[in-house]
Amino acid sequence: MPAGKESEMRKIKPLPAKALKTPAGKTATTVILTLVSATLSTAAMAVQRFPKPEFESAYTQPQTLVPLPRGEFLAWMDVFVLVVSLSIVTWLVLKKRSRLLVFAMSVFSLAYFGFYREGCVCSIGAIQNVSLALFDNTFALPLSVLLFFILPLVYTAFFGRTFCAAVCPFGALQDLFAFKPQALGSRLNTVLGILPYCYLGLAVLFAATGTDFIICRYDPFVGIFRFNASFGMFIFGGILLLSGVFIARPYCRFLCPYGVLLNWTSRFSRRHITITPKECIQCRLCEHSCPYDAIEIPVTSKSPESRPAMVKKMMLLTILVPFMVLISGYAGSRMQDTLAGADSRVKLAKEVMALSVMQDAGNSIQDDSFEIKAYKTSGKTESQVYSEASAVLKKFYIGGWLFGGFIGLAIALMIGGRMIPVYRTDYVTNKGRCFSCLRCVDYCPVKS
Amino acid sequence: MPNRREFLNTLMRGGILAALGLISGSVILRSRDKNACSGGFACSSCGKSQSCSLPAALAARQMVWQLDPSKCIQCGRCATNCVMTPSAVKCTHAYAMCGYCDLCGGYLKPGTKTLDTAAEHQLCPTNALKRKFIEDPFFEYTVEEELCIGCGKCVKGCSAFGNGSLQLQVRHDRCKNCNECSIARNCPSQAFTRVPANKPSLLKSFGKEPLEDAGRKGVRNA
Amino acid sequence: MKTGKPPLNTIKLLENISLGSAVFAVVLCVLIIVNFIQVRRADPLNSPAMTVLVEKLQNDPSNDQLRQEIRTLDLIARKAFFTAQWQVRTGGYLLFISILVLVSCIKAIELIRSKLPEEPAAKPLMFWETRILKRHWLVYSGIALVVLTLLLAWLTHNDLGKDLRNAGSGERGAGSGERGAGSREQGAGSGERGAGSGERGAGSGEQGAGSGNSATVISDTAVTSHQSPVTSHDSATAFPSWKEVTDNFPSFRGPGGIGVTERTGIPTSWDGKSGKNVKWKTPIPLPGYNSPVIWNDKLFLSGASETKREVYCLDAISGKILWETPVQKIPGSPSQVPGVSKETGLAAPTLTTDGRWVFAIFANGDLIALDMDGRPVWSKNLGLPANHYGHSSSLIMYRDILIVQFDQRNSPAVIGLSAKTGEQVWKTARNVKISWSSPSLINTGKRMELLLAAEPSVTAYDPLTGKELWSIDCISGEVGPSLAYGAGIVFSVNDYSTLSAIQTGISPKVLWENNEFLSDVPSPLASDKYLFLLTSYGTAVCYDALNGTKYWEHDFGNPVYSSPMLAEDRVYILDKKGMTYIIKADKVFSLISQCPLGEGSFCTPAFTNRHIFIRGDKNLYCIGK
Amino acid sequence: MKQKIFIIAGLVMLAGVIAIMLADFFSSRKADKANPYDYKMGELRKTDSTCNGYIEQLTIRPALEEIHAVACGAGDRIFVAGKNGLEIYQKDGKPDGNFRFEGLASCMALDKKGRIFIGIQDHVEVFDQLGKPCGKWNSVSPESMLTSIAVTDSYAYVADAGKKIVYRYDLNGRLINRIGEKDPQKNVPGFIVPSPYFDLGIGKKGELWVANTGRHSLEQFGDDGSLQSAWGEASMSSDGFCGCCNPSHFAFLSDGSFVTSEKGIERVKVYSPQGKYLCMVAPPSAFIEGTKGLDLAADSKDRIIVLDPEKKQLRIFVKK
Repeated sequence: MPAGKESEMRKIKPLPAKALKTPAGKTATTVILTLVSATLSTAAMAVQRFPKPEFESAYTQPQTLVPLPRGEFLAWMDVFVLVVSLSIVTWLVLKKRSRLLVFAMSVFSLAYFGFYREGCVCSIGAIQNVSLALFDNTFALPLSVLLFFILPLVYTAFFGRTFCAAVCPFGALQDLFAFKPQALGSRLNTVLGILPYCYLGLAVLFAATGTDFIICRYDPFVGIFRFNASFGMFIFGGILLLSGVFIARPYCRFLCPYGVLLNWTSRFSRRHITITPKECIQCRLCEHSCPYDAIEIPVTSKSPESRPAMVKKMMLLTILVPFMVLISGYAGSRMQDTLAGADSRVKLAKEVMALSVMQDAGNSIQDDSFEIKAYKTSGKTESQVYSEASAVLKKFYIGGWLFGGFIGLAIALMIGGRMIPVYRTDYVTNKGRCFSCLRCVDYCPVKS
Repeated sequence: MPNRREFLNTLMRGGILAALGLISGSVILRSRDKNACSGGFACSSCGKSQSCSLPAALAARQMVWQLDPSKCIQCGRCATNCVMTPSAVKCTHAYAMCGYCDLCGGYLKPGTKTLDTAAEHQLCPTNALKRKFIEDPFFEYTVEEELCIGCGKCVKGCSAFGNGSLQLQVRHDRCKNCNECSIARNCPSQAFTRVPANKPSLLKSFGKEPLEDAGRKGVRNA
Repeated sequence: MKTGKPPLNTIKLLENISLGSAVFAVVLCVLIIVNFIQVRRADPLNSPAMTVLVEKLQNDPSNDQLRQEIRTLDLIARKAFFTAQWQVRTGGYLLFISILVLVSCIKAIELIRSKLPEEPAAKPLMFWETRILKRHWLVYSGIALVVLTLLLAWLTHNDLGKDLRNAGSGERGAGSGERGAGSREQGAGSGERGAGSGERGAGSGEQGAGSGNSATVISDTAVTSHQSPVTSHDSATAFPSWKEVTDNFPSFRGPGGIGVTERTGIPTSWDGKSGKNVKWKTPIPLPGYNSPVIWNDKLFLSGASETKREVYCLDAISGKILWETPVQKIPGSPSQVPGVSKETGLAAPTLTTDGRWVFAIFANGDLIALDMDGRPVWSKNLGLPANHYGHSSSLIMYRDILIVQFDQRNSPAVIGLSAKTGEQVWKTARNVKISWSSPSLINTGKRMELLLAAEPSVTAYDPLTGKELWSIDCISGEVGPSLAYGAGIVFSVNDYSTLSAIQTGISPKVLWENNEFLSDVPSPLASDKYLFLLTSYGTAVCYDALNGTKYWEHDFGNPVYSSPMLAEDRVYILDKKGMTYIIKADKVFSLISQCPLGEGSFCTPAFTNRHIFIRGDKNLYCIGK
Repeated sequence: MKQKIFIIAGLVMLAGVIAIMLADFFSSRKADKANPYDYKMGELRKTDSTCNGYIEQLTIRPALEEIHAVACGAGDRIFVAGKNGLEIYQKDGKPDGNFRFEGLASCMALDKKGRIFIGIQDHVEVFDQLGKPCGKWNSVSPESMLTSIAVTDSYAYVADAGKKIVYRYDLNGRLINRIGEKDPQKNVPGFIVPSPYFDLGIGKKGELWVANTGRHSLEQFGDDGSLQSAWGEASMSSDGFCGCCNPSHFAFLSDGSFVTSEKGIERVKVYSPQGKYLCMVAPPSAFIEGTKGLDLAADSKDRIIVLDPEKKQLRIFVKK
């Protein structure tokens, strides 16, 4: 190949201005256009193998241009913004104790992480990336995604759920819509409180088996952030926001899988927000201020249940825990087929099996599904498909046990938590459930 | 009593932090993607890009979604399953592969007798593929990206009857790079893969046709 | 914190604005949804009207008006598509703005109105009560969750894993022991696979070597896109697809045992005496009334005398006997010679094969499996059949299962054996008298059914499990003829009984009956439209398959024991003297030709493309060029 | 009371959201499987089965890793060449020898003496029947991509899809002239070869025929490069050549009839010496969709040997 020609082919040529028009106009700077054939030197060689027609007119062949994705440094900028906003919010929550400023920060986060960064990758979704990376070491997890997962948890371990207060765009958006929050009552709170555990368990199960990222699939607000999504996604987000008018932050409280992790981390946090900076004057003003039912009332009376009875119950529970875990684990493992049915490899195996039964019976299939067509051109053998699917199925069997066991354990621990004797004189926030939104602080007449 | 509670709290907090450290450590050290590492962002200086064993997570490689045209069967789901409307997947023309045919299988409806740009002859539902006369008997075909909805009709025609120079590709200026690509989930042939952001294109090109091409399609089985 | 009176006017204004924007937002939502539904219902880019017009134009290319119409429609469609998109996008932005206004107004009102909350009414703080309540609710919901999960699991449980394992192992034809591991090894290279199948010893000789060495030649493959090279090439131990089965002639009366073959180019004239159109003729060492079966270019027969039993393999191209394997030293084989009639003989049941192994059964209950090179793979004795004429039911195979109809006097049964090992996979007891008919496998469109006939019933079984699917009492006597199947109807007949047409399906029922002509030995034969019945004294009758209307009858004059065969819309009838009558499979009787064999025959001919194989009393003939 | 209504409304919506999620996740969504923009190629691949004049008689499965070229030699022996080697079969499909060489053979021809001319990418190598090399011709250009070769008593014609030209060599590899260059004076339109399929062959009377695929025609040339005659038209139906550029390969029967193969709609057909469509040899349904490069050969008994590179088979068709 003549040297001159090669250098000509490797020339990088900017795209005409028209093509640079992007919907938001913002990526224009980040779009670096390269010549495809130049990036793949083997391809450039290959092109030479079969030359283009020899044109007699002055026609020159245009070069195929592909836009480059968003620059990698921007991912680091996101991490930087995350750290900074986490720090600021933590400072606002713990030191400034200003609801208004926290609200302002939440608007900023909504604008940056929500509308500018369009909600991806978020800390909630990063759960799945991390669990997939843990179980599949061919899956490359960028450090920035890992940091998105880790950093809010680390902050929470020390300062409570300040991430939820004003950094997470989901929380910020729902917070805006909490117009008429209603107290849900203990029963509903308790029962609905189990949902996030199920969601987390399923999300990890499906991510670890490489089946699906259900958190992202059912991400309610990402469509709103992008002004572009499927119709179903909009409806989904819209309904959730509407329900959020009465049930404040429904996603955060009753769905968010990351919330489960934050909840447990926050319970052991070092410095959590307190309603009053000093002594509680028992004015009871904050009692109904929390839209999230996260304020605990003082308990000075004694439990009506006698102490020996409680101890007995506690011991019974301790004995029962393994059984509960086993029973729900068994239930989970029985769901193996249903759960694995969501996996594309299992779906394909099912289709192939149906096809081969039909073919063995001598029926010719008129119209193959696209999956079958793709399978036929892929060169995979039937048994390869089956063994792949049974490997997945096996994973789901183990995963089903773990998932069920996890739910059982979570419920057992929740029951256990309701048995620990309590004595407190002040109004305090529930360290697990409190989003550090500072509404209660606003109501507290005691100022520092 | 408060001291004991405080101690337990610290213990648990330490446990949680240790668990987090363990998770991140294992994720960083275990995820090695040698493919993603070749000649990349962090590896370009070391000179042994292929054999590099630096954990991919440390190389901070962003991964983006791309469609592998050699696996694509043009089912049309790119047009309907993308979270974006119109889809972020669009037809890209690898000019170097194009035969500049008069009778273009990607442009014209099958069975068309007169080869012209009349609406009734066009395969593209949105008129996004443009035909321009160059010289007898060559025609240039270009994709107008604004109009393309990524349905892959022209791609199917071109790969069946022509050289396959029209190919579907994720356009990264439109792609939101969702954590999980909605098209990938619905792709029947697993043609969607994560590729390193510094090599975001998987356009296929000539040379494997026809002599080195046997491996591409493979032999179909029962 | 505001002190004093809140600015009422501002609040009023803000309230009005928020109300207005809320209404606006709702209206926009409705509009967008309507637009969406509209686009979804009628995609402007895919209007059927357009398709119709273009099709019209293709038929009438000179119609310029039509051309113009299409272009206009096309323009409108594209405009509509992009307008709809524009509308949705603009609507979305407007919706966003209105909601933004709404939210900011409400927040502003909140801010202005914010005041100290009222002190809540003093009500008893029931901490412990709620706590206990919570605990109970947790327990209830936990139990509910587990119950729900289990319920769902049982409702949706489908044994997918087992199915996959079965499917995987079925394909490889591997036994139960190596199932899991075996299917996972499949990814290994073909060389290793070739070696593996060689070790396994079964079906390996030819095909295993073929994959290792230079080439495998398979002749007589029909033009087919279904057949994949890999199934027959690489995985030497996989059972053949049904397509491959129907491409061969693996059992008595062809694939499925219903007397129909899809082979083409079948000769219509020959003369065995003069040798006209006879490719070759080979004497068969031992006598037997079993008919030839063929896989690719190998043809299998058996023969028996009172002391010896042998299986023969012939090269279908040259007629050379490739191997003959004596069947001996079978554990449990009775020393006594079974009492058989002359017309049944000691080797009446026809063999069956699946290209990997060939199976033969003899009148004394000896059952043997041989590989393609004649090496025994397994053998067993099923016990001396209590059968006064001699056992004559032929073998048939489905997937990996060898099916034996064992209708004898003591505990009659149908048995499914693993083709690979001979182990019993299933056994279903039959409440029937002794029979001499052979099993048939039919595809009803929904499933494969194994059909057996014996007094008192025609019964269908699932060939994979042996489960009885249906049974109809419609036959009696010493049943000799097997069944016919065509147009979704099963036909059964026996002498001194009746001819019944049974509609298959969800609830099989007898469509029509007739007892004018009945058969003692030859099986009936059905095409898509007609039923051909041949009596053992040599009269052929044609009925309408659906309603039993008799179209014609014709007496050929000589007794017939062989079953008629349908090939290329012709019926081949071979009488006991060796004369083959070829008639059109039509509602008008039309004799195409009659061709003598030169010797008598009791057997049913076998077919490949362009060839017929007929076993005479002494010789096997290959008819064709 | 009001509070209760709010709570219930909120809860109902929340339940709705969860129900939507579950329903969406566990439903198989059959409707999604239809493609509104489907380009239905199945219709085009359907052919009238009554015009099938041939039946597949024999299938040979060569052991070569890839196969690309087939030719018939003396005694109707079948030669197949591909990646790094060549195999020989008797007419009934029995193996009859093989040898190995380096490279990817793309085309092959035999001369009267039984010498085997193999086009390997950009040059021709000559072997005797036992595989002994007896010549390696110089490459014309590194851009060359030899796709067909045909040999007469005194000349070898080589089609180069890379340079879109036909070369005439003597049998010792000396280039004599180029055929088919665009020449308006001589009325030669020039070859349009949009894809790397470019076949040529020697007709009954020893005349040279070249497939001008981009024009969907077969053109006959004199040794001086003059265009003698041409036939062929583009059509999706079975009487013409489909797609952008076909026929991809062709061969001659003993009466001078053409056997052609196409890609796009994979089919093998027979045309009369005058270019009139006669019958189908193998319909599209006989091939795996997307098969390209069906090389053809015909033996003295007019059996048609189709090289199927996807199935890796030599498929021999005979007249019904």
